[in-house]
Amino acid sequence: MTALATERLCKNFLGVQALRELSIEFKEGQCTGLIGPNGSGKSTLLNVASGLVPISEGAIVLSKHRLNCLKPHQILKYGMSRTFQDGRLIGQISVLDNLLLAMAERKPFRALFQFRKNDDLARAEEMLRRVNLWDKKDVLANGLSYGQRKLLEITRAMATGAETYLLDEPFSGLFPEAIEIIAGLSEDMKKKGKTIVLIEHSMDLITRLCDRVIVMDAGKLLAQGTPQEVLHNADVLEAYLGK
Amino acid sequence: MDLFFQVFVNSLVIGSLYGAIAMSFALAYRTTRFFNLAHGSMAAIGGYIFFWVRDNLGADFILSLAAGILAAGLAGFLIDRFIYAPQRQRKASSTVLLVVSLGIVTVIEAVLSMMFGPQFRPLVTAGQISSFQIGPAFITHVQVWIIAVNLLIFGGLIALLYKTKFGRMIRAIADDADVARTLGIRTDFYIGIVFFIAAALAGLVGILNGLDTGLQPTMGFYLLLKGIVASIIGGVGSIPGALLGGVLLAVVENTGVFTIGSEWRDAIAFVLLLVFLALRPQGILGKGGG
Amino acid sequence: MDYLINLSILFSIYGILAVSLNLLVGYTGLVSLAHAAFYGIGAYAAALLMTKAQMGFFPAMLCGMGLSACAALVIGMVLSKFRGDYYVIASAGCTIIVYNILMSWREVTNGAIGIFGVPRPAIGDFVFTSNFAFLGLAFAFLVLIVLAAQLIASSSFGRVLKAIREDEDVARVFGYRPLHYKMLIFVISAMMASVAGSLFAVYLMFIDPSTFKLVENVFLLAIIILGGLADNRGALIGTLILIGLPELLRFTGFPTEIAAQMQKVVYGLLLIVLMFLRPQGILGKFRI
Amino acid sequence: MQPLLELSNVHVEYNRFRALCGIDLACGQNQIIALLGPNGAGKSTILKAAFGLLPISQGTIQWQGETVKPAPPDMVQSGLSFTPQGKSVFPTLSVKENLETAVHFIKDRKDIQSRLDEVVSLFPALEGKWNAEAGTLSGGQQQMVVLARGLMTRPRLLLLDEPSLGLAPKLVKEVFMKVKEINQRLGMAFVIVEHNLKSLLDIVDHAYVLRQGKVISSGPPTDAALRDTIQNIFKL
Repeated sequence: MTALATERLCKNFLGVQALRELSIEFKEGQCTGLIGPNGSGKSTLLNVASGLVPISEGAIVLSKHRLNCLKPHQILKYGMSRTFQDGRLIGQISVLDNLLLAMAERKPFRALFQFRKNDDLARAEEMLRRVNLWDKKDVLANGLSYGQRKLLEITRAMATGAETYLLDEPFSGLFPEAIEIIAGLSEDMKKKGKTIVLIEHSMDLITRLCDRVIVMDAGKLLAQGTPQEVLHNADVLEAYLGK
Repeated sequence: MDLFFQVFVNSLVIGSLYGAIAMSFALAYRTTRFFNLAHGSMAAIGGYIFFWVRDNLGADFILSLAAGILAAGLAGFLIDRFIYAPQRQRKASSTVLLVVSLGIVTVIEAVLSMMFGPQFRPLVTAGQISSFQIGPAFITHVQVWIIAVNLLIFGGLIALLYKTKFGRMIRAIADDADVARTLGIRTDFYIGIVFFIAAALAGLVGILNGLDTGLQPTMGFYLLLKGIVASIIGGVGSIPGALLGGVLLAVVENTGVFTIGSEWRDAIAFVLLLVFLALRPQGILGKGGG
Repeated sequence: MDYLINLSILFSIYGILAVSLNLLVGYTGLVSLAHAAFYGIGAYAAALLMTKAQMGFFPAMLCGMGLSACAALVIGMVLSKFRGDYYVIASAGCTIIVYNILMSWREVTNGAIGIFGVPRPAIGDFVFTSNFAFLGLAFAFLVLIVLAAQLIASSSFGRVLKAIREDEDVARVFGYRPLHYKMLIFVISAMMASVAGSLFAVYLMFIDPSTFKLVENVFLLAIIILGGLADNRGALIGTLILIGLPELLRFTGFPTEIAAQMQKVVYGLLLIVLMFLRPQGILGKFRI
Repeated sequence: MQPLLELSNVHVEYNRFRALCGIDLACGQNQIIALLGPNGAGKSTILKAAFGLLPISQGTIQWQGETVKPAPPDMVQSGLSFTPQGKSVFPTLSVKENLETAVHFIKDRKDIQSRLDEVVSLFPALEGKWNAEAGTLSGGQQQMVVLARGLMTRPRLLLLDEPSLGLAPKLVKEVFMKVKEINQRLGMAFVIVEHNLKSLLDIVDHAYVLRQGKVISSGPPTDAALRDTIQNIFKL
């Protein structure tokens, strides 16, 4: 079963082709690693798949719906959530509010009559405790350290209860302890049968977490397969190392 | 037909005023990327200093003109040096700068009101107005000057920006001030000069506007709002766009005034602005989006 | 004493304006200069309906709110196309257009002369003729509106507004539609401003367009920036200070005309200095 | 030998965030130095601090043997240049104008012309694009303009912030070959910040690996401990 797929997907930015007729698929319940050198189009793919940048040509297939035009507020309805590489938290509201943002009422009129007492605080507490952020729940998100921001970023995405998660370099720049926590969260998600798309540079983590790996280069699919196969693929080595 | 011609001449005069203030505004805007609402107040300062030097010190026309322009330029420079530059250093958002400039407008208008009175003040008496006829339309000498000065400002600014080293630096800073700083360019120095030039030009426009109709402390803000409308219509930050936008705005305004009445002038201008912002936010000559 | 009552009534009316504008500027990050327009629409709706159609105050006020809501839907849709500084300029344009209509549509608004003889409100046989009684009414409305604003701020809706203020894309990715939220808060805020306008019209029993100029909106902006963005108490404190301030200047013995200008100098300087020292205002939780 | 640029125990903080905690680093004459490490490790911050774009809260910076409090205009004139991350050309200026902005402090037109000629000889591809707006060039060409602009001041040391950003691997290689060529022909030193490119190791004399504001390993590219650390961080 396919959770997310692209069909001959193209994306042009002012004449630069970030994605060139990319056709790939991410299988349901699997963790797929997405690797490739800087500028190979990984983040662009995530942005296109989450509707933040429009599709130039081709289509996205999301839980069997074939879409040429995708709005960001719809992706959650199709069961997809994502994180951002630079950790885009809402800086001037509290940690707890950031998390609740992913769990609360979406319709404006109903949101007007939903107050703190209606929020699922028990679940929020459980999730924040898991990443050691419960003590910080009333701190403004701007006051978090780099690592804490990354932890909250992924927790917030998980709080949506989506089926598919697009994770954009969740591990980059983290200390081993934080890496362990996020790796643990990812493994839990896999056990629950969730689909994960993971952009990551460290092959250790890729080998540990991913069932499949897709290698991109210059907006195109370069190789795919199990981590072992990909690691020994000559094309990949050349693209990555420039050797 | 005769009336049509007069409307056209009037549009040209008013369009020149709008265009001139819009061009000077655009010069500062393209370098610093914020709506400096205090820019119009430089026109008021220029007008009032001209008036004060001429009538209280008894200086001749040229000297008063120079004093008015210089005072406006200096005011613009000092406001940048002591208010905008420190804010830029703190990486203030353009909205913060806009709010600051609103504060400056309020202060300058109030101070001018205290010094010169809040009421409207003509700079020339009815008997001093000399006009002549081109075809069926009348035009005063001051109005001819307004059109001429407008064209001079246009030529001068284009030459300054594209033919001089100073202009190259300004365009570089406008493109990316952070990169300019990494080349060791003292961006605040250049921006200070830009503010001086822009404010001095605004001062000149204020004097001409004063000679054409009269002075009022609030005239600058009003003039600038029209200048901003002109600037946005033409493509914000573009000098030719500002000129074009000014004339277009005046033509639409005067045609509207001619059809439905002079009291609707401002509404016409801002409806035009909203239409442009909604349909073509980058303006006539603009490239990027708004 | 009468003087203090006068001030308190002004405080109530400006308090309503400040709190409602803060919902836009502070919570949602929309620096709107169109607020004076809705203030004007509310005032003129009440004045016209009460003098020309002999309507009671409360129905007239409700009609004004309805009219403001409709205007806000149109203006809000137009403004929703803009971001940042363009939003500020476009919203200023809306206030100027409404002011221009109030000035020039003489058949209805009586132009610059304004509307005289607006009656005071009445409930049954009781008429709020004395300023003291009127203060009670105005203050009651202030309390109602502050409560409403407080509820909005503490609801999920308020949280989403703050998210939109900082990062619309993130709000979108989490399933919210920023346009809907912005439109709803814009309409709510306009209706609140309209209430303040209606109260103002029946308080002075006379209105003319000069009250609803752009500069009034700048004054409101100064109030909420001083008090603090995204904090309702801040908006009230800002109102208290900036309504009280000119009265202090009155005691300095300057002639009225100069004192009026001094007052402008002070709030202009306040805006400039605040942006340096404390851009989020006294109690503010948000920096523009 | 006296190093050209030397940082001792440099700390940088902004917004109460400790970006650098005690950096020691030296770049000798004619050397190419690489700063490697993950995002947010503080690599760019080092360049900015050395060039005076960010104030340091502790430590000293020595430039050509003297302790300095760097400010960009002074540093540029004393032979240190900085090229920022990304396609940092001035997009609406022509290529020629882009290069001329770098030598804004030079009055002599002949001198400027001779520098332009010199740069063209290094980047022959730019000659045909002399009057094109830099924003219309391809990504690789823009990076060449940035590099060329950095050379206009004839610096003794050029700080390069992620020159590979947004470039295809082949182009990245070209940029690095150019750097090596300039280094050998003109004897110019480089400090290059890179994210995860090991191909950079082929041209450098010395590399530093950073993590969370600290140097965790350094040495010549052949150094086994350094290689190990890089293996551990990038795992490829």
